Amino acid sequence: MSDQFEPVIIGFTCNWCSYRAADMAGTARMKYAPNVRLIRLMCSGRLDPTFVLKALAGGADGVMITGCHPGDCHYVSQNYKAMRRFLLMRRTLKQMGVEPERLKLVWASAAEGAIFTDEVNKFVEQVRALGSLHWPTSGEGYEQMFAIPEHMIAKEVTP
Amino acid sequence: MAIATTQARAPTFFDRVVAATPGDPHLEMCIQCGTCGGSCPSGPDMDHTPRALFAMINAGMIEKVLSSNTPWYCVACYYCMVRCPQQIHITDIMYTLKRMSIQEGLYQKGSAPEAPGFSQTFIDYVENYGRSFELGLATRYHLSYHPLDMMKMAPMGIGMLRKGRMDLTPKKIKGMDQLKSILAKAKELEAKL
Amino acid sequence: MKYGYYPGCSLEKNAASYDMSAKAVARPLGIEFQELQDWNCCGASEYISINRVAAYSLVARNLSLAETQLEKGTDLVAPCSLCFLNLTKADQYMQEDAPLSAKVNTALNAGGMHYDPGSIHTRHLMHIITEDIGLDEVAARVIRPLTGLRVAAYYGCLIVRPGFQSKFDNFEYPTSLDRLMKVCGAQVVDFPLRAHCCGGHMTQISQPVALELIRRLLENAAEYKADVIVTLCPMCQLNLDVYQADVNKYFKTNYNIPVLYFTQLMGLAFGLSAQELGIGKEFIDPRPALAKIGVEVPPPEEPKPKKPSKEELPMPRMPEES
Amino acid sequence: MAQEKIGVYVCHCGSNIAGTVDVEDVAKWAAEQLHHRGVVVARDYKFMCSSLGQELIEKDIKQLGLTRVVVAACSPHLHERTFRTACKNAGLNPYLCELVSIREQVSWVHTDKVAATEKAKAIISGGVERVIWHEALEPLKVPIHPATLVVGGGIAGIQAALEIADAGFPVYMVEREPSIGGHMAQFDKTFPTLDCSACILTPKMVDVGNHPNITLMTWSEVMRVDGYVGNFQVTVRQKPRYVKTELCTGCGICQEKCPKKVIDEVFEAGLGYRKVVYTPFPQAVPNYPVIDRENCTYFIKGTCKACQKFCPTEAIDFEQKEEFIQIDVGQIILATGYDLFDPRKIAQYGYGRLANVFSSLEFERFTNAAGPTGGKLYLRDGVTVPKTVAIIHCSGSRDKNYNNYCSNICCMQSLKFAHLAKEKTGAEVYNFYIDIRTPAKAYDEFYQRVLEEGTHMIRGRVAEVTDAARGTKDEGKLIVQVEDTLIGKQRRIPVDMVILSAALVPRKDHHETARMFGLSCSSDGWLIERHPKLDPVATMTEGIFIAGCAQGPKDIPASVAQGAAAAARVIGKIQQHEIAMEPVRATVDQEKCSGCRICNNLCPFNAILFHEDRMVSEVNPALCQGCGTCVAGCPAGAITGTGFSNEQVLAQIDGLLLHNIKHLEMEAVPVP
Repeated sequence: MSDQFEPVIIGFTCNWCSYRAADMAGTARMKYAPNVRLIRLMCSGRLDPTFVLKALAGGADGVMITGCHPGDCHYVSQNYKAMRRFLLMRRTLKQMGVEPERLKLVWASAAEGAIFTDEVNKFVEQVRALGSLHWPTSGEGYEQMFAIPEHMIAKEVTP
Repeated sequence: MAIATTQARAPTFFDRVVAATPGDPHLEMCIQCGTCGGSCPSGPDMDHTPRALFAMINAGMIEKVLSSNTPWYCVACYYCMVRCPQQIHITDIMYTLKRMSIQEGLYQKGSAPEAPGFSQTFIDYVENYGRSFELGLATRYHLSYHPLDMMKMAPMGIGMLRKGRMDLTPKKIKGMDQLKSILAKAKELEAKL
Repeated sequence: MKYGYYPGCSLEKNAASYDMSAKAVARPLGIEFQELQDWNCCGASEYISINRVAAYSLVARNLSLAETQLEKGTDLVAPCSLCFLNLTKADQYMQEDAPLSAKVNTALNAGGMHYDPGSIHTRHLMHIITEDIGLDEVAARVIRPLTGLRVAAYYGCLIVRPGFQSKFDNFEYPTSLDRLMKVCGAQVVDFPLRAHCCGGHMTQISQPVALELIRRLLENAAEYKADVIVTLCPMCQLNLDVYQADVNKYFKTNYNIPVLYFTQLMGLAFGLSAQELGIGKEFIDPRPALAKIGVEVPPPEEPKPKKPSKEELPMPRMPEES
Repeated sequence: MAQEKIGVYVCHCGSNIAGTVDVEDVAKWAAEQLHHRGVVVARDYKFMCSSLGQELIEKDIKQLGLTRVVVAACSPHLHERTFRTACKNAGLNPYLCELVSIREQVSWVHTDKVAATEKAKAIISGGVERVIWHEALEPLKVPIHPATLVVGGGIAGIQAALEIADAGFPVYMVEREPSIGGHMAQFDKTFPTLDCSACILTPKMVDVGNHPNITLMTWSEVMRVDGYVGNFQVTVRQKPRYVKTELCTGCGICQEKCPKKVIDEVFEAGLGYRKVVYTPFPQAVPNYPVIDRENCTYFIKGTCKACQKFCPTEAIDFEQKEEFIQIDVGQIILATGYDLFDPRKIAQYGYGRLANVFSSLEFERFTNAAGPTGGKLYLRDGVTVPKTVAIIHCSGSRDKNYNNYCSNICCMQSLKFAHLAKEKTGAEVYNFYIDIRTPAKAYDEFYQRVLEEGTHMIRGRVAEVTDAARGTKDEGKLIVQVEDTLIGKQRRIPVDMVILSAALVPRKDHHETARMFGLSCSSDGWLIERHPKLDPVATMTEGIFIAGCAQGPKDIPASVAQGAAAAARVIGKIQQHEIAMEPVRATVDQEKCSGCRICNNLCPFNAILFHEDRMVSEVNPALCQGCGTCVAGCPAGAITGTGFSNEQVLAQIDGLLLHNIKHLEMEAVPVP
């Protein structure tokens, strides 16, 4: 193995489409980078922004959210909610000083193993290029992620 | 080519053809259906149809392939390329085979030994003037390769001159030095096929 | 509308009438051409047969010129189908094939140039007339409709296939030129071999093969009783017009079908004179056909002997001749 | 609560996993490194799904008192049920088992053995963390409505409907056209036996029409589907027929008297005409006509009413309006069929431009004794009998420019055409093929028979069909230009008639169909089955099955088999009266709920009720489908999703990032 940086990426998949796309990629023996570790949710709408922050704060260098194509949601329209949250999350990350390119949203139907594979590979390269994530509040305790920064805590004002 | 893991081996003739063709020619996808050979306007005059040639490339028949007149008889009409059900870049592969045939000197053994002469004569003018020059091209090519046809060609040439459709002298571009250095560098970069 | 203009070698001399007529119809349609300064040959179908990187570099020099000379977003227009093919193909493969693109740019760099693949969109003259200007605009300028003239619209290969950069019309049965000619008032015959090959450079490599390809087209056009074949490529015009006598001789036939550029017929429909459109340089005399629409073509001028000028360059001396 | 006792089981799957992942190392690692997290045993085994593998787990549960099980093997979509059953057999709640996919997600998609082994460890660690937070659950039982909806009245739908109805359960059949019968009703002969299509199909159609358990709704379309397995509410649009079916006797006088003829684009494939008031064909079921409003003179000009004047039973009703009918069903079978590829797209074959180029469906109508020519084969002029016929296989199939798949039926169909053309006209027949595919019972024998009849088989995909003659022998003919690949030469074969064996393509509205029923389509547009080999008629959506060409191109025997298979699945479910569902549901902690009502609008199933009196929201478990959007959206964290709780996912993230060995090593184990 070379010395190049190997990012760790957490991928959230929808049980009905992208998780099956990943299954299909496997069945068809398509190859992708081993940097992605997947979590199965019932729907991309289940994606709680906390999950993303938790993953990034906990040492992941990138997070990939995958869901059904717009209009194809197994639960009617929940993937649109995932998309809204994704856009908000990107903005939030930027404000936190994290490159928004570390978060990616991919639509992949159950038939699109090739697209899944392709997108994973592209994202791994993208995050590899960004380098290791130094979580702003990290240090020893990643649990601090929701702690209020020092300067924001109201100080007692002496009259 | 599709992502597949293959064991390391010396590049075959097939590999070389693919590597020397710009973009991804998809040659490995050929199903030998014959759409190309059926579509080709000069197909009846070719030694082998393009389809047969692809099978021969796969079989590693370098000499037979590179001495075939097939690539030289390609008129670059692109019918085969747009009709190919496997989207193989057939016309581009024909150009690759021409280049390889010149490099290996095999065109002389085949049934179209003088064909590269036309291309070579044409590009000589381009390399010296930056533009093509029809009078020079016609006279020099025919003098070198079809001297007996010169008499037959003469009336056409005179007609072209009379109609004002042919220059007596070539035109030269201003940036000739620049073009020459570009082409010199390019030739240096063109690896052996 | 403003476009970059890449005439190509043919339009300089052998197809000068195409160049003249293109510019003549461009004016009333509000098309403005900015000719590329110091463009070079596109290499036709020959350079690529000899050297790949050099062939792409040759074309890329023109694209690089366009990139520096044209205002950003201006399309480049090539009236010659082969130039059009080469310019679009070079751009496409440079986009697809990164190693090739790198080599071409290294070569360009030797001449102090650079080209970013994807930055120049090249289009055929026919494209801009039908797509950007539109048939309605053309129709509005027709003052002498080509009524009664039976036209075989001949597209040849390279404007329709393989559609590098963008697909223009149906690969197999294009109809845009038919529609354009109809708008000009011509009676367009349903020419089945409209997109078949004119023989290209085969006239130089194997005449029997080329003459057969030309014969098929002439036979088919004659069968449909076409008065004139209309083309949009200098090579097609050359092969069908100049080699028609050879076809007749070789196959003992007597075809006599004039071959004109679509811009020439458009120009006539716009009321322009035959001279302005360069009519009269054809081998097959178009006068009988044009008489049907009341156009008179003055007899061809005998070329005056040319005085050698000071700028004139000597005849080329090639290595094997010295 | 004491620390959980977790067993980790790593499957070799033969060499499928063990070939890429060092499974022994993974098991050893789990036993050592995850011991502090509760892993008391970690084993690897050749095939965990085998009965011996399952026994291994069952034994450990009993002997070691495991409280959680993690199986690292294939995708949970394949064997989750297997291992849950094993747990249940050993007395452990099946939902305390977690599957980790180290085959589809690791060994099959990665090549680097070291990296693959590391990833396998990480995702097992994720599974271990997650399983700690699993809860013992009971499957939800949902009652099944005994009625079934069959969409599409072609042969696959007919077969399915009859099987279910014969088993004694009610069926609604919805068909878009005025009659059932589908494409099969258009054919004359069926390969390879050449038995008459109408003879074998019409009895089945009549059975559907007469069956006491089948409610036939033709000239109707499904507009909306609500609900879920066991309880679907379906809205069907009944288009106005302008004929009172309760009065109509099907005498046909209206059709006789109607003064207007139009080209029949559907049943006659554009080759024949029909009246404006029509039944598509004489054996139509039901045999009531419909009035084609678009073309009816009365609807256009306000006068005519010839049909009404002559109708003996006063059944014509120009005032009829469309109706929307609600039906309740427990399960649905989609048998929506295919469309024929439009061969005009292959411009070089000249269909639509050259008169004597025909599509396969046109040819079927030609040969049909009830067709526009009474079963006689003519050129487009309607009088000349062709002397030479070319049949082009793979027209639009196996071609990346059109459809990148084999349409399955064209080889046999083309051979059938060759036989029929020869039989009807004695013409010379040329079949142009790339490969001949005859892999079913008695198919190759049929090929042999066609060869014996003297059909010319030319191996080569046709380059073009043209009327541009070269020389006198071509005059007035269509020339088929092809490379005869077996001799390596270009040939030009003059013929009178060309038949294009056009590809089968998904229905134009396949995408809307898929959306309405919550299914997905392959990239080609065919509906996707649950498993291509082992579950070919079920779909990802519980309670919805597919049959026939909706799932992919297939011939009549295969369509019938699928129709019957789907029916068997449906009947099996009905007979159980209820169905067990995954207990993945959301619940609101009423203590924490602030009554903000954000979740109310997030739910697409209206499953969240708001109690105005108490100002809290509550999830109706019967309506909740378990997507979890409300869980993610609740600002108070008051909603929990069973099976996919915040704790489970957050713990899994920790596990995947190997915090349990990096950071938690020394710490005490948090216990739920």
